[in-house]
Amino acid sequence: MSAHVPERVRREDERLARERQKIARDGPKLKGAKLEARLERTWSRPRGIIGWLATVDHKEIGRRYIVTALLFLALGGVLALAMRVQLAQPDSALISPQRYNELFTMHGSTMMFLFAVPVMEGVAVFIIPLMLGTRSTAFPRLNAFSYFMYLFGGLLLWGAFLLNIGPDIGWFAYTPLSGPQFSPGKRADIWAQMITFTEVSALAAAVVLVCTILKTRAPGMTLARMPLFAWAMLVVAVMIIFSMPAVALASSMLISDRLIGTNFYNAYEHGDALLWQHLFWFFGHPEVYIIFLPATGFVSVITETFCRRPVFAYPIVVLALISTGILAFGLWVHHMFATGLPRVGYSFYTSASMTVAIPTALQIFCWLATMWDGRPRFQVPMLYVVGFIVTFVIGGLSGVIIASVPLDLQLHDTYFIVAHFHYVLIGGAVFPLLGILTYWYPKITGRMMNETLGKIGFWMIFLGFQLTFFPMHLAGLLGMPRRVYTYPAGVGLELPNLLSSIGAFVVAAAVVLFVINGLFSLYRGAVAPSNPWGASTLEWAAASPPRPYNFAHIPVVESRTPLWDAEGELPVVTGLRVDEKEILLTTVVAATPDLREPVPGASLWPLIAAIAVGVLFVSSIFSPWAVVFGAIPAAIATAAWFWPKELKRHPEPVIS
Amino acid sequence: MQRVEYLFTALGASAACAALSACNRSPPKQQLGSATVYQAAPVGDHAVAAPAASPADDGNWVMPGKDYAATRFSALNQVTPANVSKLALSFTFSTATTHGYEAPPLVVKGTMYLITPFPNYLYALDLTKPGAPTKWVFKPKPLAASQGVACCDTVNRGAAYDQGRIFFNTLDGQTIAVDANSGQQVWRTQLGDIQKGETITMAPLVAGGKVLVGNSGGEMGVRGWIAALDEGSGKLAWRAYNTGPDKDVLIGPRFKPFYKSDQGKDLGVKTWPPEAWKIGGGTVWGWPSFDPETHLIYYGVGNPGPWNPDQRPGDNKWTTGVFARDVSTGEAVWFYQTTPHDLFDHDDINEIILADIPWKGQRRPVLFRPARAGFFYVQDRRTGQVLSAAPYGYVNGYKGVDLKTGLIIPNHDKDTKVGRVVRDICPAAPGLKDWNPSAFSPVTGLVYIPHNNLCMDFGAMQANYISGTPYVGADVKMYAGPGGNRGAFTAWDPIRQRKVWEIPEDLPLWSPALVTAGGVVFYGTMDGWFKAIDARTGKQLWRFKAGSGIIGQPISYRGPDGRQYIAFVAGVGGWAGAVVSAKMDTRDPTGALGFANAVKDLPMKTTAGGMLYVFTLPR
Amino acid sequence: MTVGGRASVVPLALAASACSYQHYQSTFGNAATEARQFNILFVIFLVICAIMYLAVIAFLVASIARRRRAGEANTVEEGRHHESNPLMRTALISWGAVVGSGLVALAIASFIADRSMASAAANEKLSITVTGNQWWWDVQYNAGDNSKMVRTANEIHLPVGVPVRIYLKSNDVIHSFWVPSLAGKQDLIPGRDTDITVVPRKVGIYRGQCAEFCGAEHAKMALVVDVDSYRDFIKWWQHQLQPAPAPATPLAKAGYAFVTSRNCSVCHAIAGTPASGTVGPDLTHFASRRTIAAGAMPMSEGNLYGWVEDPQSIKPGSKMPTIGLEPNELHAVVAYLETLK
Amino acid sequence: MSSRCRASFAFIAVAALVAGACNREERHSRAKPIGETVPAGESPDTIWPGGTVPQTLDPRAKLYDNNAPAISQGQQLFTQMNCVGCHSHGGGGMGPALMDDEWRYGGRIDQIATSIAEGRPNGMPSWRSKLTTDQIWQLAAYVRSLSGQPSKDAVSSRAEAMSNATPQTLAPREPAHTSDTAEQ
Repeated sequence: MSAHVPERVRREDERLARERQKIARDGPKLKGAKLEARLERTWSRPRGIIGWLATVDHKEIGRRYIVTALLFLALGGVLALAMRVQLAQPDSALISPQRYNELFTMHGSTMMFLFAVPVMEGVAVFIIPLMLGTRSTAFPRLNAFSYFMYLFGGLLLWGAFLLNIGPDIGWFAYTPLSGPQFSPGKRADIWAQMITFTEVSALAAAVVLVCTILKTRAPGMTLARMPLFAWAMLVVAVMIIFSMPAVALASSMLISDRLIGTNFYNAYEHGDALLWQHLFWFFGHPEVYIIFLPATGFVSVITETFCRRPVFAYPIVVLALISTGILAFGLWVHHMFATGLPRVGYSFYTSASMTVAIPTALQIFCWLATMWDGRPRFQVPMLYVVGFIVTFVIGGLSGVIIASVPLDLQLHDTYFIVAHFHYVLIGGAVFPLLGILTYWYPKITGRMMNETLGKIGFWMIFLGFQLTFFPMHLAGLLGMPRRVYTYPAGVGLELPNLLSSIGAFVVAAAVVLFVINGLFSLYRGAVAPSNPWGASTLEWAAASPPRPYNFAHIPVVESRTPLWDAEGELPVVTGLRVDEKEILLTTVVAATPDLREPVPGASLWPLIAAIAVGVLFVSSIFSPWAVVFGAIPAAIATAAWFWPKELKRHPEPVIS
Repeated sequence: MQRVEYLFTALGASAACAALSACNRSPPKQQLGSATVYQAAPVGDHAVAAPAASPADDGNWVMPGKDYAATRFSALNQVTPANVSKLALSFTFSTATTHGYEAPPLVVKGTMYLITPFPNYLYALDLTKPGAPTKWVFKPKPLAASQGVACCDTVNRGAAYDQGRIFFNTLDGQTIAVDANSGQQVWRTQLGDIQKGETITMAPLVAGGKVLVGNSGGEMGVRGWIAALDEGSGKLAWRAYNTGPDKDVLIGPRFKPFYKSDQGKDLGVKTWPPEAWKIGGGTVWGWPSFDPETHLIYYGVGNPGPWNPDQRPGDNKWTTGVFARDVSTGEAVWFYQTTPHDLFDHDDINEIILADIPWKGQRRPVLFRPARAGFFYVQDRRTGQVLSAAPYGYVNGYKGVDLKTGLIIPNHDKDTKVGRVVRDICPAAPGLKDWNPSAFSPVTGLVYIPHNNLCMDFGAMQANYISGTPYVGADVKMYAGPGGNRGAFTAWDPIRQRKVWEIPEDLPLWSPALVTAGGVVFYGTMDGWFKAIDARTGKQLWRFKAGSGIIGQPISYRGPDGRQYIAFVAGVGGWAGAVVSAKMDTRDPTGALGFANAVKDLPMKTTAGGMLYVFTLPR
Repeated sequence: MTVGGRASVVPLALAASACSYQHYQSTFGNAATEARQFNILFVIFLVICAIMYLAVIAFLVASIARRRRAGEANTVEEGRHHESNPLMRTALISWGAVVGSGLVALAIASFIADRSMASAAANEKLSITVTGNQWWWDVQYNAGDNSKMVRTANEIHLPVGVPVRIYLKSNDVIHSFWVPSLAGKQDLIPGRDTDITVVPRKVGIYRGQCAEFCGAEHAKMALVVDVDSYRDFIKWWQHQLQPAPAPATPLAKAGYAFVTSRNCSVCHAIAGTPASGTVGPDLTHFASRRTIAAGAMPMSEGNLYGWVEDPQSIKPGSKMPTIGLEPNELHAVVAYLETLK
Repeated sequence: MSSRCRASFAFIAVAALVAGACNREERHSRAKPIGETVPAGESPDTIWPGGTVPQTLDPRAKLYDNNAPAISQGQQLFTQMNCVGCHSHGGGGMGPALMDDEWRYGGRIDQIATSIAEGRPNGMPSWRSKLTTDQIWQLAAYVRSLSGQPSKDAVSSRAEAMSNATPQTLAPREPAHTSDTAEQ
């Protein structure tokens, strides 16, 4: 470049170069305890309650997500027990129909929107940065905002339930029952607004996960070397981004129908009741895969570690994840086989619903092949994987049965379907979740969970589950529809319902046992080394529980199982600043180091923005003007959140 | 497209709409109030009134239709297009009532009789003295509760004079005969029962020694009938129902309907779901005519109940059709059903003008019917055969009338359905022309039709029957039809079935027409303009602003001093004017069974009233 | 366990818990072509899925119980975690093929069953219109001659062997018409017309229930289907066409006076009397029905007393109000209702 | 009835604390105690000879005033009992308009309930023998919502029918008016 460099620019470059020398960086000059002390001071959050509210540390937000979700799991479980007590015997008048309708609506909504999706996001937000070898997620403040929106959504729903204005229209809220004429008052609006809260939170978390997985992987961790759990969360995040807007649109249209009298779902004014069902299930079916795919990630992680070898046929499993993600968007009409749509159209959805079983079948084969080819050690997480396989495959096969139109016309909206989706959701997602919580418990808390308590808990929940939900297949075949607060005697439904009710209490006991084990181990559990299970992925290279900065130096990855292949010390790359929070961005496919990215510090603005948006959402239930006036504080809060700080330093190209 | 025009007219900016000529799709925007001539008035051979039914004019006005042929033609010719602009007010009289005044004043040998809407006072004014002082007032005192079952304003369509007595009906279903000189009641017969939702609003027809009276209440699930009372004693001679078994409908051996679809046994039961004919409507509240020559009466039958067609599958015989019966025995001679299984509340009670027309070289006795469904029927009055039927305004609810089978051809994408609103049905429920009768001039051979131009959205729903309460089962919203004008006054050539000229009017035309031998046509508008029009050219000659909207029948009579007088009573109301007379709130577009949406601006253009105006030429 | 075998096992269990109105509400009822097609297809799916399941479990048990000497497994301890057993590669491909072909077979079986069900009921001889209301079924038998149409509620009589097409409409929210022993369910959606075709094969009583959540009393919106012989069906139809018999005893006359002049007549219709409300079920032949309040209770005098006296305690939230009848009024009304055979 | 649903909350200990909180959406389905009548009907808007007698609002009014299920049930009864035929959707027709602020016999909920139960001279039918007091009060609650008296949170924005008057949730609120028009 022979162009004459102007004097002023050259002098500026020299000044910057001198300045650059003064920055403290990790590397040969600064390592060991001195480095870790400096990093600790830079990365730990401010003290006190302000710090607690303003933290953007992905580990703290992840922990909060998991604890809040498990709390909602417990609350939803209590509602399930109340429903099972009511259904234990025929013609029972223990709970009034109005109350029972509120119970099953809250049970469904809590489990689907306030437990299943958030707990998966919580675990991912905690583990993914550690598994990818970086110090923080991308957009950490958006991550904090996502948690608060989820929390406020849960408080809105449960607050309304306790104030006796909880929804009573089912977790799916079909119009015109949820419309302005047949759902008086504000019950349905509160449900619809809870959807808006949780959907905004899920979208925010999805954006955080996608950017973290694609841009902040450790150098050398190409897409082909990325752990399967990271692949699963990437597919899930993309699915969230494509499916949530459908339900956002549907619930906003429902609120506008109920608040200002628009006619979206009013058949008289050429609206259509089925518009709701199409939009809702276009989101609904991907939603259940959003809950299931992270669980496949958990199973892959557990199987790899406890069979002491990588999962068999890694590319097949990755392709299976991606194809499941895509196919999930093509089969929502199988929820609507009884609404009188053209029969030929239905047959496309029958074949699509059957095709989506193939990728999952291949994944199951790969896990079994891993067990066949390795030496499986049946500690608690591996037991949950075995429980998952035994249970989920029954649910998958009953799913294939109801994919056929003639069969679904008999089985749709009966307890056969209740059995099916509990098999695939509890069997398919909750069992792996319990396994992964036991597996990552030492990483999150630094203590090991008790093994014997774990085993007892597993067998209780496994057998309790079969006792609860298998009889429901028979109840469905014997003609018991869903969402009925009672059933007549003498139709043959007494025995299956009684068994289900007993089983429900066994499952409840098992969950209580798991919680006791979790709390007990916090203080009495054996202290966990950084890699208690001898696993292969990077999160086990960090301390248990990890320091605020996760890794002293950013590790370099050369294979799919870095910890198993690195003799002695992990190769590392150095040069990140120590005096400022900074992470290394790598290119999407090859994960070659690309940029140093300053990480936004802790701030109260995400919380304030969440409160402003929350006030906007809740008040817009009561008056359309709230949307106008509520937008002002929300705009101010988000503007302040993104207000550009004067850049004391600027990102420089990577030197080495 | 109508919605935009409706909004403009609703704001009362009719001038703005006239300027925006692009805002309609039919022929270029006519200037409101001025006539558009389509072709020259017919010359030479044309229709004449049935001779027996239309005797020479004696200057009196003894029945609403002027004569049995219902021509509403006055043979007086002192008032001509040349001097009509010099008409001056002779005297006025307030009837002290504020509901819709649809009746004509009657004039018999120097006395004028006025029958008012509820509470149905009967006034007698002495025309021989200046200012026409009141001779006597007869107060029938009908039940106040009857106002609760009168669907479309507590109106009365007129009285009738015969052999020294005045016959009229009261809202609570009584027919009363009063001595014309003394005002004393002669006899009174109770015919209707308000607990079943029955009222009587029609003008009785006195013919063949019988007083013919029918009931109203098609919207209340009433079973329709026409009854004949003996003129002298008031005793019931016969009563013919319009639904039910043949013996109730007085169908016997003489009954020979022209078309196959009307032939069959007990069709009044077979074409209804079980029990539905008992609450099936088919009321008679319009204009019967009488042909002394054949001794037959002709009358139209109202709409089937409820408005929701899905609740009464089948042809719903004998509703929305025309009956011909022998006046003395009531035996049915023929019947023609205009709209089988009526979908849009198109009662077929409009006036039936008896005329003779030149047909293939000889005279054929026919009847003219500008029907509510929008077609001008010319039918042979001996057999009911439809000779011709052509739309006299914009119609999209039907495609035409098949002359071979006599059946109206429906337009199936306007079929109403429970659970979904059907939009843009023209004509609307009140039809292309409602009850307000047209006038026929044997001099010009034209029929002068005051009608409206409204379309509607119709949403059917399941109707629940509780006797004494409305049994409708539909939500309706009406609005201006194509062209943006909500009414029109049309001169129609009944032989060539073509418009001669037409005057578009801003508001729907709800007033009957009067035509005089002098070649002048009179009608009133709903915002109170009483207009005189040249019968040949349609040019407006003179107009007078009355105190309230005009829906009453104008008449022309020869006063004791031999001069020609023109008289009418201005009092807005009826179904179209209920927005004013019932003090409705026009923020609800479905008010008054949908009419509120079409005349939101009426309360600003007129107030309620009940004032008689009499004009004559100055000396 | 063949279809027949299983079908006979279950009714024995039902018969054991028999009470007066015990009805047969199970998909094993096999009382119509559609139900039989369902059972055959269900067994095919069950067998193929069971085989697939056993294959998975066998593979699982094999990999759990597998014993190998040290050094032979491809694990990290043995330093061979980057290798994998070549046998597994072929097993994966064959597993994919087996699963794929199994699913294709099931899909084809499903299409065939779907098509044959549609054709079996192509030429229906009888047409019924069922209108769903919040928490009861309004049934109307359509007839060529309109005066032969019959209106009843919560009970459908069908002639055995005759294909019947049931048109489904709704006056308020979405319901779902489902009689498990006869055929699959079909939703009743306001503003949209759906229909279902059934060819009953076996005479008997079959109970159905609303299968789409429709509000407070969704659980007590049931109906009974009576499949009769053709002769009985025609006799039933003729009887339904008769208006209600005039009351004979003085108590029944008092009941008639109350029912036709008080609260009952604004909602219910009784042919031949002034009561013609369409909001509630038609009561012309109420006493000949098997259940009260859309299948909530079997028809008996005790239940009738309980229902007329205080419906809100039996079906809370139902549109039928508790009128607060004086004892003499209650006896009169029940006496009159029992004459409506 | 209400005691049993509070018992049903026993399973959720936390909820029991707040059971009676929000009456706006509680579904009361009260039976009619034998002998109970709609208020006797003396109109508060009248002349009391010898000094004003203090008027107390019927205690049952608060169960229906701002109760969403009662207003929704009233809306359905308003159509099914054919009130729409005469009063349309508040605009009037055969019967007087109910959405304006002019009342012949008083716009308070107990006055409306009396008009429904006893009927009125110029054609308003008497429903005392046809509807239970519970239903009459529900109808009165809905009629009040036509003129914008209850709170916006308790009324429904539209029915599953043809769109008619502006939604009640957007119309301005109106106080209850006395009998203030010329006609009776």
